[in-house]
Amino acid sequence: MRKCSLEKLDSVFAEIANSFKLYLPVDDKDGKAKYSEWAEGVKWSNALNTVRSPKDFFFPQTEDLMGFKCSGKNIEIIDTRNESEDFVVFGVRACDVKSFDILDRVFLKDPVDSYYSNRRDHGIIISVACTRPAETCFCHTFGIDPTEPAGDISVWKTDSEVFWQSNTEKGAALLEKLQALTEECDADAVNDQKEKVSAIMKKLPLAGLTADKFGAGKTKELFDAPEWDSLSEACLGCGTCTFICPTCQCYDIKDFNTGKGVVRFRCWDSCMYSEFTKMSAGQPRLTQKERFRQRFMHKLVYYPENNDGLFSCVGCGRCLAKCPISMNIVKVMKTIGGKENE
Amino acid sequence: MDKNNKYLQEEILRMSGVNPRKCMSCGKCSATCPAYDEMEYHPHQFVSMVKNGDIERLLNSQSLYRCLSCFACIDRCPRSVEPAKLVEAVRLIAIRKQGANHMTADDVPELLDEDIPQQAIVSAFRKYSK
Amino acid sequence: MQKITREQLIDKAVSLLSDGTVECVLGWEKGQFDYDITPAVFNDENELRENFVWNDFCGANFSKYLVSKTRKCNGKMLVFLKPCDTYSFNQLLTEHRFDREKVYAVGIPCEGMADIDKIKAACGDGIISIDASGDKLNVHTLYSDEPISVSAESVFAERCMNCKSKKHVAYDELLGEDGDVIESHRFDEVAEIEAMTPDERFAFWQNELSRCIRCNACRDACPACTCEKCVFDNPNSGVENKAAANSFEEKMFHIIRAFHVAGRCTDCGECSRVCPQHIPLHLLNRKFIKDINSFYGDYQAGAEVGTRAPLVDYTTDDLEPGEVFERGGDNA
Amino acid sequence: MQRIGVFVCWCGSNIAGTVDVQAVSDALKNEPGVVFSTNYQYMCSQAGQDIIKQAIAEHKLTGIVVCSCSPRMHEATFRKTAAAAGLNPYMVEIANIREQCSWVHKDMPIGTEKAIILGKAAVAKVNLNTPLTPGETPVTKRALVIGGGIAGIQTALDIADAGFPVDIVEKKPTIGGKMAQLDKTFPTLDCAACILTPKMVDVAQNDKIRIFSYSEVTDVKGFVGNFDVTIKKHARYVKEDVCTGCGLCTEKCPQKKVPNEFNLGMDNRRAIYIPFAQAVPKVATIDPNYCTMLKTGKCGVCSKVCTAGAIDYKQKDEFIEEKYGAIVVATGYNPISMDKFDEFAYSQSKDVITSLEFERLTNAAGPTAGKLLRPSDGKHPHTIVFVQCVGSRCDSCAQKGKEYCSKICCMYTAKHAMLTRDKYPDTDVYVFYIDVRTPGKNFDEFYRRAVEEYDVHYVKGMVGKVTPEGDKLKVQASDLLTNKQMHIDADLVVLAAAIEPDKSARPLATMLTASMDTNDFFTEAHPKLRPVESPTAGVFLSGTCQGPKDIPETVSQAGAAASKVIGLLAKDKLTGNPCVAHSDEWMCNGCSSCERVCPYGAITYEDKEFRMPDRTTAIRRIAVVNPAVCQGCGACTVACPSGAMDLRGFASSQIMAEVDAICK
Amino acid sequence: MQINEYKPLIVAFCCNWCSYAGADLAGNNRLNYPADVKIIRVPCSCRVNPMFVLRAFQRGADGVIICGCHPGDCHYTSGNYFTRRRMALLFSMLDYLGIERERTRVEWVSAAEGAKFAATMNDFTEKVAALGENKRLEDLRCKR
Repeated sequence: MRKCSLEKLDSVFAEIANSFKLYLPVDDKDGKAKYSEWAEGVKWSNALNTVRSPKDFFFPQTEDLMGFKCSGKNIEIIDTRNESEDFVVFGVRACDVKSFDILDRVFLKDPVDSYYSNRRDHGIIISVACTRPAETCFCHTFGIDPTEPAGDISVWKTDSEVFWQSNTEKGAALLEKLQALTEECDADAVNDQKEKVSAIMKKLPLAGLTADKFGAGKTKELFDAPEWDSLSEACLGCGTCTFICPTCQCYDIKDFNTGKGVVRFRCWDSCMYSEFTKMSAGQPRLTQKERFRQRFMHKLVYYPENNDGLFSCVGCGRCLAKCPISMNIVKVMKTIGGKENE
Repeated sequence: MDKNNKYLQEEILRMSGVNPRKCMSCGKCSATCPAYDEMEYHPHQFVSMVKNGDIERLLNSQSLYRCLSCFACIDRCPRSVEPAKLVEAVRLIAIRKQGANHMTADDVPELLDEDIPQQAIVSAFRKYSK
Repeated sequence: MQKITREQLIDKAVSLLSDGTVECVLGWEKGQFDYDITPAVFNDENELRENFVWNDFCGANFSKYLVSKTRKCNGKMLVFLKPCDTYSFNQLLTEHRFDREKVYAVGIPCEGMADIDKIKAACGDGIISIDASGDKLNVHTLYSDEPISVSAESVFAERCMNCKSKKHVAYDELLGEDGDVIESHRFDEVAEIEAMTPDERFAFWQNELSRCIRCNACRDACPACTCEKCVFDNPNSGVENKAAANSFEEKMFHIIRAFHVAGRCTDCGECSRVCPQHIPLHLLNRKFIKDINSFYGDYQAGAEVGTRAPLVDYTTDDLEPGEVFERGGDNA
Repeated sequence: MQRIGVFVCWCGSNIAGTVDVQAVSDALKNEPGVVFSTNYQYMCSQAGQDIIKQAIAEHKLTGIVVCSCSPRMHEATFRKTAAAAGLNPYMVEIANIREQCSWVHKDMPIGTEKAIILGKAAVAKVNLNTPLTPGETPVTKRALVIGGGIAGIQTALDIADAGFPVDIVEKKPTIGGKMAQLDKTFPTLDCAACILTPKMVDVAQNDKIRIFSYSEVTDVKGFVGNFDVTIKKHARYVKEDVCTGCGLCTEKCPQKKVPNEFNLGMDNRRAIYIPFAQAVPKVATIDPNYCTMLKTGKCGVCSKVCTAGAIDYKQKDEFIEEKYGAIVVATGYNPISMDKFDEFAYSQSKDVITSLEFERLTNAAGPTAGKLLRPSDGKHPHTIVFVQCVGSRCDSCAQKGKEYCSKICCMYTAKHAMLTRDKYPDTDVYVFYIDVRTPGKNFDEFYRRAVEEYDVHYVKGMVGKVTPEGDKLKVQASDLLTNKQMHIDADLVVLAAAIEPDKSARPLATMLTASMDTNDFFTEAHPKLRPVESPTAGVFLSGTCQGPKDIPETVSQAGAAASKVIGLLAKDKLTGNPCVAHSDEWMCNGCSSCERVCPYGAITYEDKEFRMPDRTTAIRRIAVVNPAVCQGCGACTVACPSGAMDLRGFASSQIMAEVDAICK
Repeated sequence: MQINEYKPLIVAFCCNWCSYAGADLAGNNRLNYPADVKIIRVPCSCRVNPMFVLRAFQRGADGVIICGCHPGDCHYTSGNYFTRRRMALLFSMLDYLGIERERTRVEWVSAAEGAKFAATMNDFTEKVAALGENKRLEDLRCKR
């Protein structure tokens, strides 16, 4: 483990930015954190987390896949790929780091999504441990320890110092470059912090939330639960939850005719949308209830079924904060999962 | 139309805001004019002379000062041409010509008699007192 | 703190349910925390007593739900309407979007709703509970031993700070006292933007709109956006788009959305409330309202049922499109 | 995918002079959907059209683009060509490369480039064209004529003559209109009554014609071929079918002091009256404003004297609903009020009269039994001054009269002057004029006769003021030719008052959704080529409701309107313009926005049951466009927020495709 | 005159009855205007959806002009009155968003006003050319 003083952090960023594009959470003019590229003078946000998740770095909201051009009756294919730049994302919380695992299992499974995998290969993740979890946090429900974030490098920030520990070769190589700006140290301060935060975690309103009722093999039990009706009653069918969710990975591929050619691009899609996966025969899920159920069943049952029991929610709490009608996965888990969850 | 007349015409049109081309030569202005018999050129001729740029002749005519400014022609004109405003403007041109007034304010009292309408006296002083 | 109490509302709902006037109640359901309240349909007294809430976080405008809910409901549905909700209610009626006969509307006074983001900005994260006393909100958080007290007014949602009316323009029955239409300063911010140079305006909106993630929350929450199928969802419309592909798409979406609700928007502020990216979308709608007022005379959508919206109306001497800049004050 | 043929016209050198037509046809060959492209000297010629027909057959074309002159010129031609070759005529699009390209650009490369782009836009549009078939609606074979003056009478007679039933709605108790009030008619001087009343009798006796007199149209719904009209028949308190028109009641009625409107108030009639001897229907009418019985319940004289028992004091207004295929507006005119012309002392002296009043004064059936006597003292006038253009040809700023020329005044004034001089050679007759306008057959000859044979003093100039003094009228006028101001002591002054459309026209136009000009004259569908049709299909114009005109002109227009109506009623079905709006019922919100912008009332709403995506059924309010009424402006398509409303032939997708093609 | 002046792309929506005929008349009278102007025929100016205007900008237009019958002369009685309101609001909004106001225009051109049509197009093209390329309502994908 290495450390540097808080004052030196900017020099560290500068050093990283020498070799990579460096992104980190920065406050915008409304005080909301969002990932922005670091440059001299750009300050790391104090916010617990960003409004949007960092999945954009690997799975951007829209991404051109290819282009083609028709001249006369011939079609010429144009390579539009641009995902080969090395970059570093700093300040990723434990929950969001975990989300990359969940996305990996989708995109890196055969057939590998080369756009995603290229970006993964070129990206280095520097995670940061949480110190002030919010009432909406429930990462522990999915076995995530916010004080032990994964990633290529894990970082702990105390009042005066920043502690660095590499977890992967990529991480180690980067830390190597920061040799001059950091010094070797023990983990005492970090352990102190972990203890304190763990104590807070126990006091969180959602501390008792478990996913025991969910997981692989629960489809039959939960699919026809009567509660879906009332839960989905108020859902507006917007895509807020989906688009801020770090693990939602659905997309649509569309062709855009520019007049000069065609750009084939993909963009995020939401299972909450009435047009989602519309086929010539229509949509498979006709009502908002079905679409609503799909989203939560996927996160809590279908995905674990296909991925060794791993839930496709990381408890980041974004949807709790942002749903226009305040319906969210926690309410679903508590209602469908029965009283003992409360 | 010579240059001076052209210039005067433009000035008159600008000052009066009248468009003499709207005139359809019905003669109602002249028909209604109480000072008709005093005039060498009558209201409808005023309009057509301004329209044709025949300004110098107008300026030199006593008719200019026979108009009582009663505005009957303005009221009656079916085309809203407003001949009295033209008369007014031509008078102003005369006034603005330094020393070109055909008389001064001092000349007015002499000319007064009982038949002259009050309006004409007021009008005369307005013109010649400055 | 709201003047009318939760118990009063529940009692009213229970009595209307028991005398058979209504079949069900559209109301607010308590959430995990004190502030995450969900609109819900209540069918009996037990449900109401257990889960119905009424507090400073009941901001959601229910009017829009009436379009879909009344189609499903056989009898009458009770809906509680805050003053601003009643304007949307009327506008929807004007557009024949639901059957008035199927609704029993109870007007309830509103003292202004709180914006949880403002509270979080003032008190920090980790909010465990919020209780109201007088005009203060006491916020209990994980990170302070004592509750943090903030004045309710200081954490009002933007639309409540610029409340345009405390008057109910539609109801079957009114609980508490009716208020008045308020001289608000809601157009000040629009005027500020108008006063910028075109370059500043462009930069301002570029910054705001570029944050749009096209989640459609603004549209889906908007009581004027009740189209059976939105043009942006319709592949045949030529403007369909699922995600913000580039800065043009965002502008297209927001201009057209604002245009489609122009003259119909009651300025209820739901769009800005629900935007996860805090884009001040109400400033687009208010621009149209301000323009309509100054070009064609004051018009408040939803003030009455059956009025002709300005965009489906005209006079023969309306101002020309080229004149709008003179009328709107030339600031360029 | 369409199979599109492109045909580039040279138009001799008109296009080929500035546009490389070969380059255009070559370039368009590569556009999506295009399977054939050629160019030819004159595409509109028979040979050119044959090329198109042949290509349609040979290449199995599903759509064609003709790059040629304006579609306003030859779109119809090429549509016919396509139809002749078995292609739906609406699969034709024109790229306007002449008026909007070769004629406005000088440079060959620039012109060629633009022509290609315009061609591409047309190709892009045709790719999205769909074959359109005009809708058909049945035609109700009955016509309605609103107004029973000479215009309405002639129209009705002509329509009835062709075998179609016609109803005339007249708001007065009798038909006949203004012409019935006239004495003689210019330029032949035959007596108006002698030529009008036989026609009125024809109307009364024609079994195809029904007269709703003392009636008004209160509501019009529907559209061309299918109008639903509500007619309000005012209570006349006399049973029409019982009254024999003997006129006894009108002699016995004790209420004698009712101003007689037929004589313009120059004498009185009774409270029960028949407007004039030849009235049709010849039925008495009780004036409820003056009838003592109706006002106080006491009197009943008419009822007592009526041997037929036709009087019915309890009669109520009656509403009749009838269907019509066509409506003719013949609402006529009135002289304008003289209130704003104080200078002529109309309100101060009874001896200042309007020309229509003069007609009554000289009419044998008028208040003076045809003797020209001064209204004030019944004396014979010696000096008579006629003033023309009173209220006509006024500037709009003056806000006194009308901007237009009333057209008939010059001629009737000449007639009045001539007749006066003829009958009373001892009179001095002056006519003050601004211009004398006599374009018409035998019109100028007539006017010259007044001057030359009858020694009428025509004075070029206007009367400035008229001042009553004793029993004389002091007339001050100008004689512009001698450049003198004239002062005449007249006995009678006759004002040729401007004429204006009847006041009932404006509300009627609203009911009919027919357009009017600023003067409240009905506008024609086209001022030159469709002068007797209103822009609203199925509504036709007859007489002075369309603009000032004299009797022969009115009669010929009436006949023309009738022939248009006959042409319409002769059809069993109407084929409409297929380029109309249509609403996608799944997307429609039923919000009424479209209805509110539709100028034709073509959109109605219905509640329809739908099986919703969530498998429930719901009753939804949806818009329905009546294709027979829709004219295809497209206002509704933009008013519709959900995009449910679209326009055939100019679909949003087609216009956007054109935009895209142009902006490539 | 400037040399190497920017050649803008102008989309002109013209109503079939007045303005399109006015454009034809300009042609009949051989009144020149820049070839940068491309006309799209619509039945009435009220057929022009704000979406079409934005679409044109998206696809690379530098200016959009809508021409219709003079108010009061609409072939369909009232179409252009609606156009007038719609476009007044739309243009005001575009201006509010910082988009150059000279890029949009509504002009009433009757079937008899061929000269006005040509003059309008000359003037509009000149003004738009002075602004240069449309950057503020562009869709970069369409520029490739």
